[in-house]
Amino acid sequence: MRMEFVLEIARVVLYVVGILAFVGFNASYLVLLERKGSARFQLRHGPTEVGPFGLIQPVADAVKLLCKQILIPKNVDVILFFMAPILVLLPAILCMVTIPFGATIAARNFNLGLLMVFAFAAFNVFGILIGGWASHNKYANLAAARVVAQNIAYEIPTLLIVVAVVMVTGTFNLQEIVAQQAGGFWRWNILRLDLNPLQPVAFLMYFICLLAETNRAPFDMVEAESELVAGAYTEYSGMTFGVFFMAEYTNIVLGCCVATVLFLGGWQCPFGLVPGPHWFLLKMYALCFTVIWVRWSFPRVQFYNLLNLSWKILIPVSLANIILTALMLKVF
Amino acid sequence: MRNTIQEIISGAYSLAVGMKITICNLFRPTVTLHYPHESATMPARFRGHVELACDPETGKPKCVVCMACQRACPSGCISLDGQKSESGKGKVLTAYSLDFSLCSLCGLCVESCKFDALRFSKQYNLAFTRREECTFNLLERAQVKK
Amino acid sequence: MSLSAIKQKLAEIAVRSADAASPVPLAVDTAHAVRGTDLDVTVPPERVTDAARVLDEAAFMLESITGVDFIAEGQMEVVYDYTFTASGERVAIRARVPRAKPELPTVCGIHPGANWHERETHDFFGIVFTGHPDLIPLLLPEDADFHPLRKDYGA
Amino acid sequence: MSLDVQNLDRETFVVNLGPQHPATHGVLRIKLTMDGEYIVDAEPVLGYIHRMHEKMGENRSYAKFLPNMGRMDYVAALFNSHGYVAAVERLAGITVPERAEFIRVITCELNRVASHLLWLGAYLIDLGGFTPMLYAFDDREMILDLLEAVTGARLTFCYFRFGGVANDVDENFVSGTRVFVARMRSRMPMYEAFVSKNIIFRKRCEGIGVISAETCRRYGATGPVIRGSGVAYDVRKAEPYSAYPRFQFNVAVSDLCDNMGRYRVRVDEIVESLRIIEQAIDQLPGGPVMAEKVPRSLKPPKGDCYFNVESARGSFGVRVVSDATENAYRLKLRSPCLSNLHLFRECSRGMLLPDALAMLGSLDLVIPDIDR
Repeated sequence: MRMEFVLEIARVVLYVVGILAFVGFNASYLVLLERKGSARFQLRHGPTEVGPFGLIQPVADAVKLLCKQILIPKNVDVILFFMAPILVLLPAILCMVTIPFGATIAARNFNLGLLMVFAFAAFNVFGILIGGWASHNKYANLAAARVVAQNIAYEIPTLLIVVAVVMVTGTFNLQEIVAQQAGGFWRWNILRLDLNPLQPVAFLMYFICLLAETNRAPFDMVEAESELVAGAYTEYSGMTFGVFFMAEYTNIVLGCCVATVLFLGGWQCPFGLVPGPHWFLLKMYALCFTVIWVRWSFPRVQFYNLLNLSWKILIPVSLANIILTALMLKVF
Repeated sequence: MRNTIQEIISGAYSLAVGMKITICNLFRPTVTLHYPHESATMPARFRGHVELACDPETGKPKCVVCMACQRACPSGCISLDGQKSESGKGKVLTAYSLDFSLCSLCGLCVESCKFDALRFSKQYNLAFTRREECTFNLLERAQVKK
Repeated sequence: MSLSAIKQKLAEIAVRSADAASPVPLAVDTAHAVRGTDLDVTVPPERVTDAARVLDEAAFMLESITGVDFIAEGQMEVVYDYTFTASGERVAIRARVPRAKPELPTVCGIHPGANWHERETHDFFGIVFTGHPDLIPLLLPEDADFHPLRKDYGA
Repeated sequence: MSLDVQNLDRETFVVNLGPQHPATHGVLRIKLTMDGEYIVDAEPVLGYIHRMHEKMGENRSYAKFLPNMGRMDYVAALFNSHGYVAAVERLAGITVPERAEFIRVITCELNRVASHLLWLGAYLIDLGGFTPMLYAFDDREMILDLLEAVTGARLTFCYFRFGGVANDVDENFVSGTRVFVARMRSRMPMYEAFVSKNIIFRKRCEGIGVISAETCRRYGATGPVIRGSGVAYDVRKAEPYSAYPRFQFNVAVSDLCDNMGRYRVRVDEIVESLRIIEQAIDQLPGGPVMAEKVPRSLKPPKGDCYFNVESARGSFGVRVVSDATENAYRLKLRSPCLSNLHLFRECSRGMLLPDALAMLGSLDLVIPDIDR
């Protein structure tokens, strides 16, 4: 009994540290990947000076951000101002708890894991709204208002797509969803055309929603630097901005993790070799790279086209997707 | 309805083409110079700040103190001084200072010089921490270079 | 409207020469290659709006307004440069105002684009365009009370 | 998407866009009165980088003013030099040798391509796309290298002189230009696929920022702005100057009147400029590049004259008034950007902020050119 208790404590500590390290590592090294990637997309070098190939650049960045003064503008609602970055980052970290990195590697194996992810993921919009509002800056206010409209618009198709997947899998348990996709890439949900011929389209739509939900270019209304200076982050400096930045990348990682679990078979091997966490990470980082790739390929969409895309295209198609899935389930 | 579908498909295609272009560029060699490790070679006519050209035989500046450059300078950044040469013929340059903080690198001074005594240096990455450092003593520079 | 028709209309507006015996209007045909304009008309300052209206009806475009300070003559000249976008003909309208009281009516109502040009000319020369909706400094600081392009302004 | 600003009874607020806003490309300030994201009124406030070039032109000799002309529209510095030099030449009656005119045309057109490429990149940044700018800069770099080898500078060229050009071009320049023309031609399909056809870009340009031809005329807007509204007004054709009448080229026009129209005009203009460069290189005559007997201190006869050139941004005009002394009596510089920006206030009413900024970008403003 006592031994079990100690083991459980050790397990919890291990996972807390592990997840925090994972989040911190990803946030810093995805920034590096973004900088390096964007540089290579644009025929430049990117950071090269700190460490070999600039590999220690994230450390330098972190030190710089930590050393910077945190400016608090006049008329700012200080409590909300500082609460906002934490409110954005924390839910994203919390969601990591349920992600199954491998058959046995998951902090908690919930039955309602998927539900929890989306419940917490919806929080980040509060953070940005509060941050933008508390900043007492017109650009930040405009950006905050945009972000709320954008997140509401994209929450709906995301959930509709996920519902269709859940109808196929019949469970909210992420570990189980992965387990069902064993046996090769044709068993992955993205290619289960026998269950629903629209599945690849659903994945694509999920990916678009992922970009919009994480406020990534071409849907980066929250920053929109050529329109709103730095949007909701305009007044944030030093590490407060750093936390927003971390949150952005953590959200991307989370979104990609969920996409991997739901559509790409999680830690399963595509062609019957040894499954394991390496497959999960490979798929997840491939998705992250695609997110970066998309960002450096396109201009930003207009705000109303962004909403049009959601309300006029994504939502109707995802509804059709649900109906089709239901029909297929009923018929076959 | 049909137009919308057509637009979605053609739009998605255009986005795919865009992504293809960027991914192709990912594997191309970079076009930028890796600055502190490599630096660009300046073309022969590059207009840097001016420097005095010396006679290859005597090693002395070719300048005859005709003041044409001082007159030609739109910003008034050139000041020079000379004294009668010992042989009694012509003048010898004793001081030539260029206030680089005023210089607009237009090159009118070099153009005005009939004796090829001025030329452009190839230095392009000049930086100073104090204003006084912007005033170059070109005579000294010419001697140091030699 | 052909250039000769415009010339005729502008000639009616133009300043008559001082020679009382033969009051010839001061509308000058100039060679484009030599002076850059096809027609150069001096009008009385109060009639610049009439000239502007004639050119506006002919679909000319107002390119710029500028002043020249002729301090020796105690006058300032305001030059309006027009161009015709279809064929590239140019007309310059000039008006001379006394330096002591440099005032002439605005052409903003006819060419909205004149707004900034007139503000600029007011900045630099202190020429007042009466009836201008918003004659505040454009390029100079908003509290500027000097007119740098006047010849008696010490640089 | 637009708002009826006439019948507005709601609360509005004021936003100071600039002078350090990323979309204003320098130090332009626009006082926006907004209702939500709709613009009720946009009043540009100018003069942050005003240097009074016109006064400088009056208190120094004609030759000493030459470097200033690279500092007005620094993105397309050669056009300003060309306008000024040609105006003084016209007044002083100097004939420029044929070779010099050809070199002027070649370098100017290279500069136009460079300027349009810079615009293309900057415009995409306005729209939130970063990568096309670097591709455009890659191409522009080649032009700058060519021009640097000839003029000695990369931005503030100061290359034209009264009666010709400062120094002759060599064989390297000729062959390098040929290589560049070929390369640029091969790059155009990439830009078309990457930028013009991109659905997001099209959505941001098509039907957005409509400026009618009549508005252009009333405000004196020229260059790609008026040509993007369907008026084929190009100074190179309307008042042929320099060696332009010798070459075959079309005036790029688009009657779309929107951002896309202006974009198309500029892209088509790059192609036309390449045509001109190619012809000029092929026909480049020999001979001197400076007119003989141009006095060192130029004193044009008393009088005034006007000269305008087609700069990359529109019609750039110079009015020189001479009193037969060493210095100009009056020098008026007509900048195309001033008039192009002027119509922004009228046209942006009722637009959404991002659309208005997209339109602002499509006007291709260079603030030092406006403020002079």
